[in-house]
Amino acid sequence: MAYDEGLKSELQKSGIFVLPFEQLYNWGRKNSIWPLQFGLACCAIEMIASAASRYDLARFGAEVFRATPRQADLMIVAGTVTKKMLPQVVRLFNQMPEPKYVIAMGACAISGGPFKDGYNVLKGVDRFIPVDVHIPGCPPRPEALIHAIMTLQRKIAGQTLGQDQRWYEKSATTEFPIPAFGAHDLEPPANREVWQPPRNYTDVTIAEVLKK
Amino acid sequence: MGFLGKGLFQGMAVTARNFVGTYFDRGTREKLVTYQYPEEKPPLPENSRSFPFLVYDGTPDAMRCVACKICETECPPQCIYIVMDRDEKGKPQQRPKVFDIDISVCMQCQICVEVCPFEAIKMDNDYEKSQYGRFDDLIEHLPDLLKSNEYYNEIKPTEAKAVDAKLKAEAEKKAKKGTSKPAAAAPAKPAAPAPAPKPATAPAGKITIPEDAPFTAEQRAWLAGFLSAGGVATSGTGVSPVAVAETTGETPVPLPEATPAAEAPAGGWPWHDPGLGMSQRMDLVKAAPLADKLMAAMAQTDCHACGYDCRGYADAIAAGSETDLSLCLPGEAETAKKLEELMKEAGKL
Amino acid sequence: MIEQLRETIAQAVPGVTLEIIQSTPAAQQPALLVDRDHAFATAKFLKENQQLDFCSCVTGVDYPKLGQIEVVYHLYSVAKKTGPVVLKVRAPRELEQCRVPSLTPLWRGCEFQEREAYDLFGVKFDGHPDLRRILMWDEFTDHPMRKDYVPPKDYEWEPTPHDDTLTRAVEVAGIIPPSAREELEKAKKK
Amino acid sequence: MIQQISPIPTGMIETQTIEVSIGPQHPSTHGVFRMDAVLDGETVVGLKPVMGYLHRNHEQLAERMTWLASIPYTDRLDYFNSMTNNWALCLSVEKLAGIKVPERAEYIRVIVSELTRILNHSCVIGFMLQDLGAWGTPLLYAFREREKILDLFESLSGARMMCNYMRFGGVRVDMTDAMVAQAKDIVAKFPRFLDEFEQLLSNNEVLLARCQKVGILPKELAINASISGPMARASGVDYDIRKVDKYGVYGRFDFRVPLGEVGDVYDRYYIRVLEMRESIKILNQALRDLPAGAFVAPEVKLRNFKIPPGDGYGRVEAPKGELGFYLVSDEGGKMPYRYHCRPPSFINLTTLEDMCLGHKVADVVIILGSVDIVLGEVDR
Repeated sequence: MAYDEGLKSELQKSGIFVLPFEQLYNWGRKNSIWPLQFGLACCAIEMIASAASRYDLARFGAEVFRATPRQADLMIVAGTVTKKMLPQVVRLFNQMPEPKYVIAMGACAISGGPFKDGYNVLKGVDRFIPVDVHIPGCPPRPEALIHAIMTLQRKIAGQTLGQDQRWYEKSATTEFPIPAFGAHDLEPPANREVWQPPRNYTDVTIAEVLKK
Repeated sequence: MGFLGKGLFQGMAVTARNFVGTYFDRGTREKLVTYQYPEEKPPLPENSRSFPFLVYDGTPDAMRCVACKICETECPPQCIYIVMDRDEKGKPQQRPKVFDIDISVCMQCQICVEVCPFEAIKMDNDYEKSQYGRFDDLIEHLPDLLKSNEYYNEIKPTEAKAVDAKLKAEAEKKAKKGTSKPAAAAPAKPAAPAPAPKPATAPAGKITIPEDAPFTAEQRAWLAGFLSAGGVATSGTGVSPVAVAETTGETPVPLPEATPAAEAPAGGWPWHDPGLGMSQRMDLVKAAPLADKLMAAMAQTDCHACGYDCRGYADAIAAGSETDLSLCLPGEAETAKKLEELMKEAGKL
Repeated sequence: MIEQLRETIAQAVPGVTLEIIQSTPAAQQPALLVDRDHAFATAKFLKENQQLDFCSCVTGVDYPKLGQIEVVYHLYSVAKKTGPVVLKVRAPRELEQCRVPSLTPLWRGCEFQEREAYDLFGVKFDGHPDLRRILMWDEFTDHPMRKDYVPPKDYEWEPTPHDDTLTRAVEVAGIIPPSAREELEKAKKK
Repeated sequence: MIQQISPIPTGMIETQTIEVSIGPQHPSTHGVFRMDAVLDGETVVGLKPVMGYLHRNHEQLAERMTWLASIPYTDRLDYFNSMTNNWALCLSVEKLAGIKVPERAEYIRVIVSELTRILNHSCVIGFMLQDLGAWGTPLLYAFREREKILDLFESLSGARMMCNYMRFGGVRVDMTDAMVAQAKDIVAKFPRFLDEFEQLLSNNEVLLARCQKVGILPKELAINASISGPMARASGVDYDIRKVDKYGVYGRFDFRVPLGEVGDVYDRYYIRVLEMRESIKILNQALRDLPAGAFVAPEVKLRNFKIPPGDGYGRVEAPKGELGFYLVSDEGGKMPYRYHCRPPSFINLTTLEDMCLGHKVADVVIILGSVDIVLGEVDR
């Protein structure tokens, strides 16, 4: 969006602050992120620690941990998502109002982490819900969570009003399908609309190798 | 004794004391404990660890990692992936071509650091790694992982000094053992933050003592004799040029013998499996020739720490071109002992 | 010590077959292997006459080579501050015959642990008040801690490929990372 | 999720019991724990714990990797107390393999474990009060003290929570003099905090009214249901593995085992305060007597560590109760053939229904808080 930076700073000198509505809107949004009080495993303790006195998440306007998803903007997936827990995670995400964000905190939430070989562990929560920021670490330090919140604030600040976002599309569904418990695994094991194996790894298939 | 509500008032008094206390806390962090994080970072202790990185000395080419894959095997969540570098002829190069660490899986347990015999992999303390993307952003490749020894000294001074001293001592020991090596005069790897000028830039055997070097006349005479003797000896004995080149910091040159040419027989070597124990491996080679027995005594990681692969080192010992039996680092003392035992049995020691 | 106990039990519980299984040389925790039919009577005797009032740990061990699943009970005495007495019961691996008597009526502490052994090993405990799955969901049909359990094929992609995960990834989705192509080809040649 | 069960006629008015599912996402369930409660009005008439929402297959993973590689995984069992978890596994393995641990290492283990115990107990009290509706004030105090102990753990082992500090036959790095001084400082200041904490809570009328005579667990049931740790001692069971087994060097320290009389929530709260005071006593003695010498047994190899075939069970007194590992080694000996963890908080949940019956829903929350569960350990 184009506006005159020079004029803006000139006006600022005389005490007049001019902001595009979009920036004001995003400024408000990014400084009042209300996370869902939703701890899964070890990382949840570091999440509590970052809200406690030493790290004090309140300085970023994100200390209001809501117990209900209806009042939350941000889901911090803090810990291992097991297959037994996943339907509830997706259900909670569905219940959050738009615009909503997801931080995958810790190795387990990103990819299954050290437990990825387990039969009951989901190999990354991004198989079912879209993730905005990933924090590696096992568990990440409280500072790392604050850093991730700042990263998310940058993302929110860069979002344009009225376009390119999921929640502005009329036809867009914000309900993500909830998988069912199967006899051996979740059914389906991944939501193909949300998750695709990365492009650069799919360039060679086993069929091509066998052809050679 | 008390009145109803006394406990409540006591509790409130505690809260009030703590509330007021924050105003009188001047940097002791007894009551006012908050760190204003992005501006003021809590001090990290030296032992603090986040994710692994690879140490190099001087230039990134001189990385300490020899692609021995010990960390890959020992890593509990299996987040390390290593492919050894090879030249056009397929000769292993003692350094990784691919070294990937998937930090989205890494559990920061430091076991890779503990098991590394080369002091090549160490723990970083950078925790600000939040990323938008998962697949490309969270995999660290070789260029991202390589960090200098100076950086290591900076983040972990005590530990790094101890490591430097150890490496220096090892290099000196090695140099003393093979007095024939021309690099004996210089530390094998520039350990100090300011790397010493490398005498190795001159071709091996032709080292001249600089005019301004702080030596007395006697020392000069002795050094000159020593160095020239070393130069002659290099071409004579079986010290592998790779080892020499590595200690002098030059890019490794392939061995003239091209050891890996020894192709595995059709059935492979059944003992060539790092998962087997020493006694199991020795059982497999009961009736085999000496070279096979020697090979079975190695750690079977083909790590090239000795300058050969496992087959090559065994052949070299059996042929008598290699006399040092303690070169197998992954096998540790167990292998050295076994090798000595086998050589004694064969009457070669 | 353990021989003495064995003699006492043999006298008190007629018809019981008892076998002593040694632990590692250093651990010194020999176990009593009891036949299934007399396990409950033996346990009852141990609880009432030997004051072993605290059943600390219950678990299963799968031995496909023996064709059996073993259930291990570690019994302690809070009153006498002694222990452990290790009680082992074996049952065939086949799901229909994999039944042992439940000791929950004697020790409440076994309740959840026996449910866990049922969930993960498929051992049915006769006489258990509430034998349901405890860790996995109810629709789950496998018993994952058995040695022959085949994990679900949900591995589709592995950025740091290792042999087994790579094979799984290839099997499921036909995807291989470029860095692993070489190795795969080599493996194919073999 | 409200479901009609069956009508129960009580006098003139017909009432019905309803089934309420509390959790797995609920602020008071300490993680992903679920209780299926059957309510008659507000009174609990039935309650079934449902777990498995954090079942991370620790046992199966451990059976696929070396003995050494399992140590960092034990950190993640009870993620408050990684040090005692490490110790439980190391003790079991040392028992199986017959490894002798050097004296200094034993003392360091006692120091870090007792620090872990005071860390855990102060946090548990904080969480329990949070469940009571104290809106985090005691929790913030507890976390302030926790950070001081975590600072020591970080300078010692490198990580705040997942210490991965112990090794078979000792500990990974030595405790330097500076760290000993830091530990002494923490220990010297802790009683003052504890006094303040008690002043804040112990006589508080609201706490007394909510906790006394709530969730009583009789002594006989506690023993029969294999309840261990502070929960059993609150019911008057005189059983502390530190005293009974005298593992490590616990035989040398002078400390008492506090016992409760009633076995209600208040006793379970107060027993933890008393245990912290006893831990301080042990810490003072251990820090005073810390001998010089090796911190790890030199004959124990890091790689290619093997255990002779056989099985064995080792246990320690973790802050939550008896934490044991049942390990089976086979011919190879490089990996566990069977690896079973006996988690205290899982088994302590056995009597949750007995304690809750007849109480109000609000009491269920604090009874669960007083049991002190960590889901990483319940589900493994």
